[in-house]
Amino acid sequence: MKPIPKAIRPYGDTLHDGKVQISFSLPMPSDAHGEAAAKAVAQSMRLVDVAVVEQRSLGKDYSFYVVYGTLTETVDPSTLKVVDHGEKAMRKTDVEAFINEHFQAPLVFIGASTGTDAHTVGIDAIMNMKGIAGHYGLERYEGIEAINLGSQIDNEVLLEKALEVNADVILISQTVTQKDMHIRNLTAFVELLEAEGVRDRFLVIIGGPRINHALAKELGFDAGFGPGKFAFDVASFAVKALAERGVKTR
Amino acid sequence: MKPIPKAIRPYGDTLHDGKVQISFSLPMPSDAHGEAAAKAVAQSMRLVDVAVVEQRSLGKDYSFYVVYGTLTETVDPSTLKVVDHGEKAMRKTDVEAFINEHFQAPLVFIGASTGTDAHTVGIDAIMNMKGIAGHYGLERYEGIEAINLGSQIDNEVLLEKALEVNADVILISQTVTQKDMHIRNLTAFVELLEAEGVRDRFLVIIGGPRINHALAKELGFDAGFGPGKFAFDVASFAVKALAERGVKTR
Amino acid sequence: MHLSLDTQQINQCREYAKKVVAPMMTDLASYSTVTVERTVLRLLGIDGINRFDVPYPNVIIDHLKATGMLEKGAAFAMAHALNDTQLSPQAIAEAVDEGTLDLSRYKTANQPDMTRLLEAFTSIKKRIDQQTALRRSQRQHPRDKAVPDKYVIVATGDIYEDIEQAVSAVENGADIIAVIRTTGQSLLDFVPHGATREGFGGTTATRENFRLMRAALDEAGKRHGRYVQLVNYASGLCMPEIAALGALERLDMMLNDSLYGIIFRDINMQRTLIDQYFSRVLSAYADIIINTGEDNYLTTSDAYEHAHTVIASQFINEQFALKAGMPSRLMGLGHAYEIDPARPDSFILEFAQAQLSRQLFPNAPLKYMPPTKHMKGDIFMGSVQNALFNMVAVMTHQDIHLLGMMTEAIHTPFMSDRALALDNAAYVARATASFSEAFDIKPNGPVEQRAQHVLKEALDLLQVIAEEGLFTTLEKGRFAGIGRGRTQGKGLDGVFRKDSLYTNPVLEHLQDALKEGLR
Amino acid sequence: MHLSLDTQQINQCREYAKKVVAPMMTDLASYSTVTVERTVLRLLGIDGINRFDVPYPNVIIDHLKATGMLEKGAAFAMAHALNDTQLSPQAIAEAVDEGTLDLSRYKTANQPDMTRLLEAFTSIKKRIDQQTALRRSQRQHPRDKAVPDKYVIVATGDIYEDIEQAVSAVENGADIIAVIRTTGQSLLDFVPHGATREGFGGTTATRENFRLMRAALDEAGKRHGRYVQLVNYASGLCMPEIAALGALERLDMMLNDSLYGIIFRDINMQRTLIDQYFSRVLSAYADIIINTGEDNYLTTSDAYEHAHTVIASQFINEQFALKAGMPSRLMGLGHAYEIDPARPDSFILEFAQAQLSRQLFPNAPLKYMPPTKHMKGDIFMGSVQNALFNMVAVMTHQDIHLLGMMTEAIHTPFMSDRALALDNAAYVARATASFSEAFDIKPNGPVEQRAQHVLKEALDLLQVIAEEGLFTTLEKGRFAGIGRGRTQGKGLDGVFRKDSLYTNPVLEHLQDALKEGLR
Ligand code: B12
Ligand code: B12
Ligand SMILES: Cc1ncc(COP(=O)(O)O)c(C=O)c1O
Ligand SMILES: Cc1ncc(COP(=O)(O)O)c(C=O)c1O
Repeated sequence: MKPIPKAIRPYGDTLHDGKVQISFSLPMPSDAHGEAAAKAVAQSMRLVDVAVVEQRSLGKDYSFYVVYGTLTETVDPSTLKVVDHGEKAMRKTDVEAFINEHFQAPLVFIGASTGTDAHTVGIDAIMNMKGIAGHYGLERYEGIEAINLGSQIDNEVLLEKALEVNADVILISQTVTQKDMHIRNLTAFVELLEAEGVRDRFLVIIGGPRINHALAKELGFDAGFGPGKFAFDVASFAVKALAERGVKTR
Repeated sequence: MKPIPKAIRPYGDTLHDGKVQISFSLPMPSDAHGEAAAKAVAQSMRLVDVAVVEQRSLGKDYSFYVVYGTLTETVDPSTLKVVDHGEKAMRKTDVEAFINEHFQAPLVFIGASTGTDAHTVGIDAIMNMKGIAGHYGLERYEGIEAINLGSQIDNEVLLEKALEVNADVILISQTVTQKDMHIRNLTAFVELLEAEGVRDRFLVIIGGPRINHALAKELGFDAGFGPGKFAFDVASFAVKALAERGVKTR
Repeated sequence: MHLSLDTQQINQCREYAKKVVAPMMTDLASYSTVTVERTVLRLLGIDGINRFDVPYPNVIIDHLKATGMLEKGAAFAMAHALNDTQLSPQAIAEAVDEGTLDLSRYKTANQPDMTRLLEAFTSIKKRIDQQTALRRSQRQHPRDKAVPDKYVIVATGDIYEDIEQAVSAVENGADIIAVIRTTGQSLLDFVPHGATREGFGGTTATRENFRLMRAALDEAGKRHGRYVQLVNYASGLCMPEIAALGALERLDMMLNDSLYGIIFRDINMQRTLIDQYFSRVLSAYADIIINTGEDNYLTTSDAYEHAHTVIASQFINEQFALKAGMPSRLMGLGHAYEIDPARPDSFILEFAQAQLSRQLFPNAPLKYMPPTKHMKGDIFMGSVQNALFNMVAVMTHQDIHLLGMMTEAIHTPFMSDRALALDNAAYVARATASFSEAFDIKPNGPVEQRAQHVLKEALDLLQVIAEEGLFTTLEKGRFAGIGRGRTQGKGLDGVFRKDSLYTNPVLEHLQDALKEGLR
Repeated sequence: MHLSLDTQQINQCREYAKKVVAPMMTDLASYSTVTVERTVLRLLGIDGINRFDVPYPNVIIDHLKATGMLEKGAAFAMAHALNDTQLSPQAIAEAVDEGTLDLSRYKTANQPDMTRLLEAFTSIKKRIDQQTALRRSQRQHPRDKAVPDKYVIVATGDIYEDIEQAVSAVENGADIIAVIRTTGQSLLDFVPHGATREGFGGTTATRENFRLMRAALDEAGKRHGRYVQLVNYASGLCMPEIAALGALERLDMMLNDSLYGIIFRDINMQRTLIDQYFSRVLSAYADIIINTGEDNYLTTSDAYEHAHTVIASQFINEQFALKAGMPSRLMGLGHAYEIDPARPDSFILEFAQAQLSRQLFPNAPLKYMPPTKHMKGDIFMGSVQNALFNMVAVMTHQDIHLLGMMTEAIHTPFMSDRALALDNAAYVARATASFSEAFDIKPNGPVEQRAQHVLKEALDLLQVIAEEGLFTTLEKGRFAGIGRGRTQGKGLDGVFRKDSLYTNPVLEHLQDALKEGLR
């Protein structure tokens, strides 16, 4: 792998040529005026050499544009704060060995898709036997007791159950993100934990298509996992964090 | 049609929500670091609520991103200079009637795809009998003599021929635009005309996939036509301009 | 193009499906639900909300419940009140709300005279009949068209934005507009009121929203010389109420499938099956096409392994619809192109499945759903997945063609997403127009073998269900792998056993009309 | 899957094509060209440029021209010089350049002894033979693969960027990389030298660029466990020279089609047909697949109306190749999915055309070009057009599958465009793998009727061409509607009639080797 330069730009076919593709609609008819507005929009995005390569009507009051242009800004990757989960994830067998070595009792993970969110495929992928894409879910992990409450679970109910089963880890899935639904719902859960004075009793991990670790940390959770993450990623992170905290350790 | 507001933003599903789609590659591997850089690139484009919805490897040193975000800038369409060809174009029969009414001799249009450019379909679409998309070319216009030199015609040769046939209008097509080839070649033609002191002898009109009227004016031509423009657009513009200039008028 | 299928197996499938459905109908016949009763009230003309935003139908039902009257049915109480007070149904509702009228105090005991009640109903029914006649005169039935109807959704959460989006879609070629409902509405035990502007992932289904969208589509359709169909959801805890509102406001299709609600919304199975019966009677009466939700199974389970569960469920849904007096032409049975694009021959397999559905339900306007689960943020590849789906939709003559959005994995559709999807579908339909005249399915080739295999598996599953009963099947999670308990789930508290005095002349009237073929 | 076609018509097509080509060969046999002679020099080992950047082969030819020696051929002069001076060919070239050697002054008159010349040639030929053997041991021939080879272009103008782009393409699944040439190179009467970084719309074809890319692809291929094929252009005014450089630097395919040069580059027809013969002999010897350019006709003419011109031209190109000793397995005959997407049944029509080509040339590795002309700035719709093209490519088993770029109408491909195109093709190939086992072409259906119609039209056209002669055909603009005069166009001044002493033992050697089946 080549070293990453200090100042990079998007790449089309020549290093740092800054080539970017954009598309958007405007609340204007599709005509020369619309094209000029599209160009102005692209320029406001710090593009030069703007080419409106396609413009089409979306009906009498709206129009759509495909634009290519050259971004004049550079980004220095070395200055970026990259929030990730730390060391490489362990495989299932290693997680099991780790649990066996470090902990006394089985670790209890409780999970749900919360609020009005009825999407279960994501949380199931992490928790159920079957898992997804060839990666077994937590239910199949020796040393882990996985309780999946399913979907449309109110924050209050989730916390109640977590206390009831003496959970070590709470897993929350959020899929509907329109108008930042997920942020509101997740924030409410953190507030609930704090209001009840139990924030420190649990490792709380969130996941979903628009979740990443950085966002999770920002919202006050211990970790976040998005697309392409599997049970072993979550388990790996969780067992290490629990060991660090000394929860149920031998 | 609704009135166009003074300050508009791109439109996704709520007026002025500012939703924009972008995609680009970066000279970095596809990982959390790449994702952070992609986000930074999008932010440098004045986007907020940036979501990297897809990221993929293009090989060990490059990666590709699809990003959605919200543009914070607004554009005021009423302040934009919209350079267009003026009044609505006449139809073929009206152009012919106009010629018959205003001019003495047949008007001579000479055209070519110039420089190393070997693309003829565009200039043929404007000049040849057949035309394109159901619109006949200039050859079929009564009162117009259309001479199509074809492609790969040097600027010097084009001018020589134009003088030879006493052309009223010169038509130039440029298709290859990589590294601004077309700009260089077109600028050279204007310079040639000026060097020879014949700039005012001709109406000079350019066309091609990346040409529009605004660019043509900027480069010193009389008009420019891009995709979706046909012989009648060009003819219409040309005959009116010639009439205004009093060329060959009765 | 034709698959050779074993007709005996097909007949057996239908026989088993009948066996599945028949006992349900008798089991549930002695029950009614709060929303069924509220529907009766709506069909008498009761509408609007009180000052606490509670819809009057709910006000009355709550009152009946509180006064122990519910088990006799809303019609019983209303008929008495109409006879006793000489007020209009709406005035009665308002009086109840104000506490000036107690419906448990009525003059004569036993069954009341139904004349005034039926009068009230008839005047409402007239509107339904007018709407139905208007639709009949203007809409070409999807099953009669050469090319599938292009169906797109709007889901901004704001009815006024929805209208902008829908009108643009019409201008770009859409035949059908579905207004997706806001997240969570299906769990509300009342129908919200008025024009609304803040849904999540969809827009609240209200009568006013229906009306606004209907008017906008009528106008846009007129401008473009075609009738544009409107769709909403007769599902969730207010299934029959919404069916009624749809009939009144001339919706043309209604998502309507209890199995969906049970499995994906955790709605109690007894509740929703009772509700579904009334809904389907209503929709059958009003000539509204229903859309069933088998496609959803494959958003959870693997499309290849569970293909047969879709077929089995379609057979069951067909029987539920027939029981409600619905002709095949109104059965928009659902299925979907949800196959994993990583699977070899995904196109071939989905072609087989679509052609199988086509042949099994030749008169039903099939509802064909696009790839959703396996759509990723790669909007370019997404366009390609949608193109292959569009091909199968056109080649196998599906009728209700839900267009896939390239941004499926990202957001509810933007205006441009829809326009691009419409272009995609129109291009594919044009490009492959003569496919079925140009190609034959190879006898015993991969398409035919797959279709035969899926049919056989569906038959086996139907046999199992017929034996164990549908409730058990649902408990075992045979559809979509999600198990639901018979007495669990939302809305069971709204189910009640009918009193011996229970009466529902509205339902009876509709049933009779269907029987007489008055539809 | 099989089209029923009239074999007699097919045979007649071949007969007419033979009649078209045979007189060309005899007419042109008494001529040679400057680039043919420069090729001879290159095959003796002459390489490099002088201080004015003139390639030594050009230096010598200019010298021979100036001294009236050209008509005897380069071999004549070189053999004398080799015998007389005992210098190496390269040293001779340098001496000529410095003016210290005059090739028109040689010791013995008449035909020289060819031993030393053939020695020089043999040592160069050894490199070609080694490269050919290496390719044979590593490459699986496209015709032998189950799925078409995925072919993408790089065209940054900078060989080092091209390599980045090409390697990324390999990492994303490309089987074949073509380095597009810079605009205008085809009109240069010399081959530029060295690694180059500033082409327009493509990268200069130079030996060093070939070598750099070959090495990069070998390495990337090794990392990914497959042999990656490299393509360039043996076309334009240096056709045979580039064919020679390709053979030396192990290119695997070469665009090579005089008809293309005549029509689209205004290259003189006599010039390029002579050049083409030598090029094809060379490529046949070196086991290099040629790609012909019939696809280009449809970038100018309408694909529906002119479909038969492509077929007719393929038959002609087949004969030209056969005359040069080329087996079918090296004939990458070209065609394209250039149909207007607005046309109904575009997919069906293109399927017919592709299957027709497939059956007419069963052993030829067909080169199938994507939509280009009807691609617009709408990159989403573009992805869909490419998907339908990809389907036809896979379903009809084309071999050399040029991938369409969603940005075709915008720019030469970006790295990501190529990756997305590769995904598109791979997905489609996977999704439709069993298509030909799953479907039959309906006898007498739209596909078959169209194919039969096009074949008949091609036959009629070939008959006309056989009657009027190819030169007249080209003058009349029957291909792509572009007419070119017999004595017009670029490069005619590089054609000369051979002297009675003219000799070309290099060509003869290659011809003999081909005859003996040494390839
Ligand atoms: C399947 C599906 C459904 C199914 C759900 C079935 C079920 N049993 O879950 C059904 C059909 C029921 C459905 C309904 C609705 N859906 Co839906 N649905 C989808 C769909 C197609 C796929 C989602 C999915 O299953 N992905 C696969 C899983 C494996 O991916 P994942 O969730 O990202 O999970 C991975 C990671 O994120 C992570 N992860 C996820 N959760 C967790 C949790 C933890 C703790 C951890 C560590 C990791 C983790 O690990 C997983 C594996 O890598 C998406 C579109 C799409 N292609 O994404 C729309 C989508 C999510 N749905 C959407 C909407 C709007 C709805 C509805 C609200 C529509 C309506 N109004 O009726 C309804 C109602 C749902 C509700 N009340 O919440 C929108 C959301 C828009 C937005 N951005 O807000 C989407 C994006 C579609 C769209 N474009 O409109 N849906
Ligand atoms: C057809 C075609 C060819 C054909 C040309 C055949 C011919 N007889 O013209 C062939 C195969 C020969 C060819 C070759 C090459 N091509 Co080419 N080609 C195209 C293609 C597919 C279509 C162009 C076309 O015909 N469009 C249809 C016409 C009708 O549209 P139009 O030109 O825009 O014309 C309209 C308007 O612009 C206007 N107009 C045009 N001219 C004029 C003039 C006047 C006076 C007026 C008033 C109006 C007007 O009116 C027309 C009607 O509305 C494009 C890709 C694409 N889809 O656009 C690539 C494309 C233009 N080619 C390209 C390249 C790089 C080449 C080559 C250089 C490649 C190579 N290295 O070999 C060669 C060499 C050409 C050369 N020396 O110039 C690139 C250019 C990249 C860039 N942006 O610079 C493109 C974009 C493809 C790509 N993505 O790489 N090409
Ligand atoms: C059959 C059916 N009903 C209803 C819905 C919508 O769910 P809700 O009732 O929550 O709006 C869907 C979702 O796609 C469906 O397929
Ligand atoms: C057969 C053939 N030769 C050559 C070329 C390229 O042209 P040039 O020789 O100008 O590089 C093409 C272009 O696609 C072609 O199809």
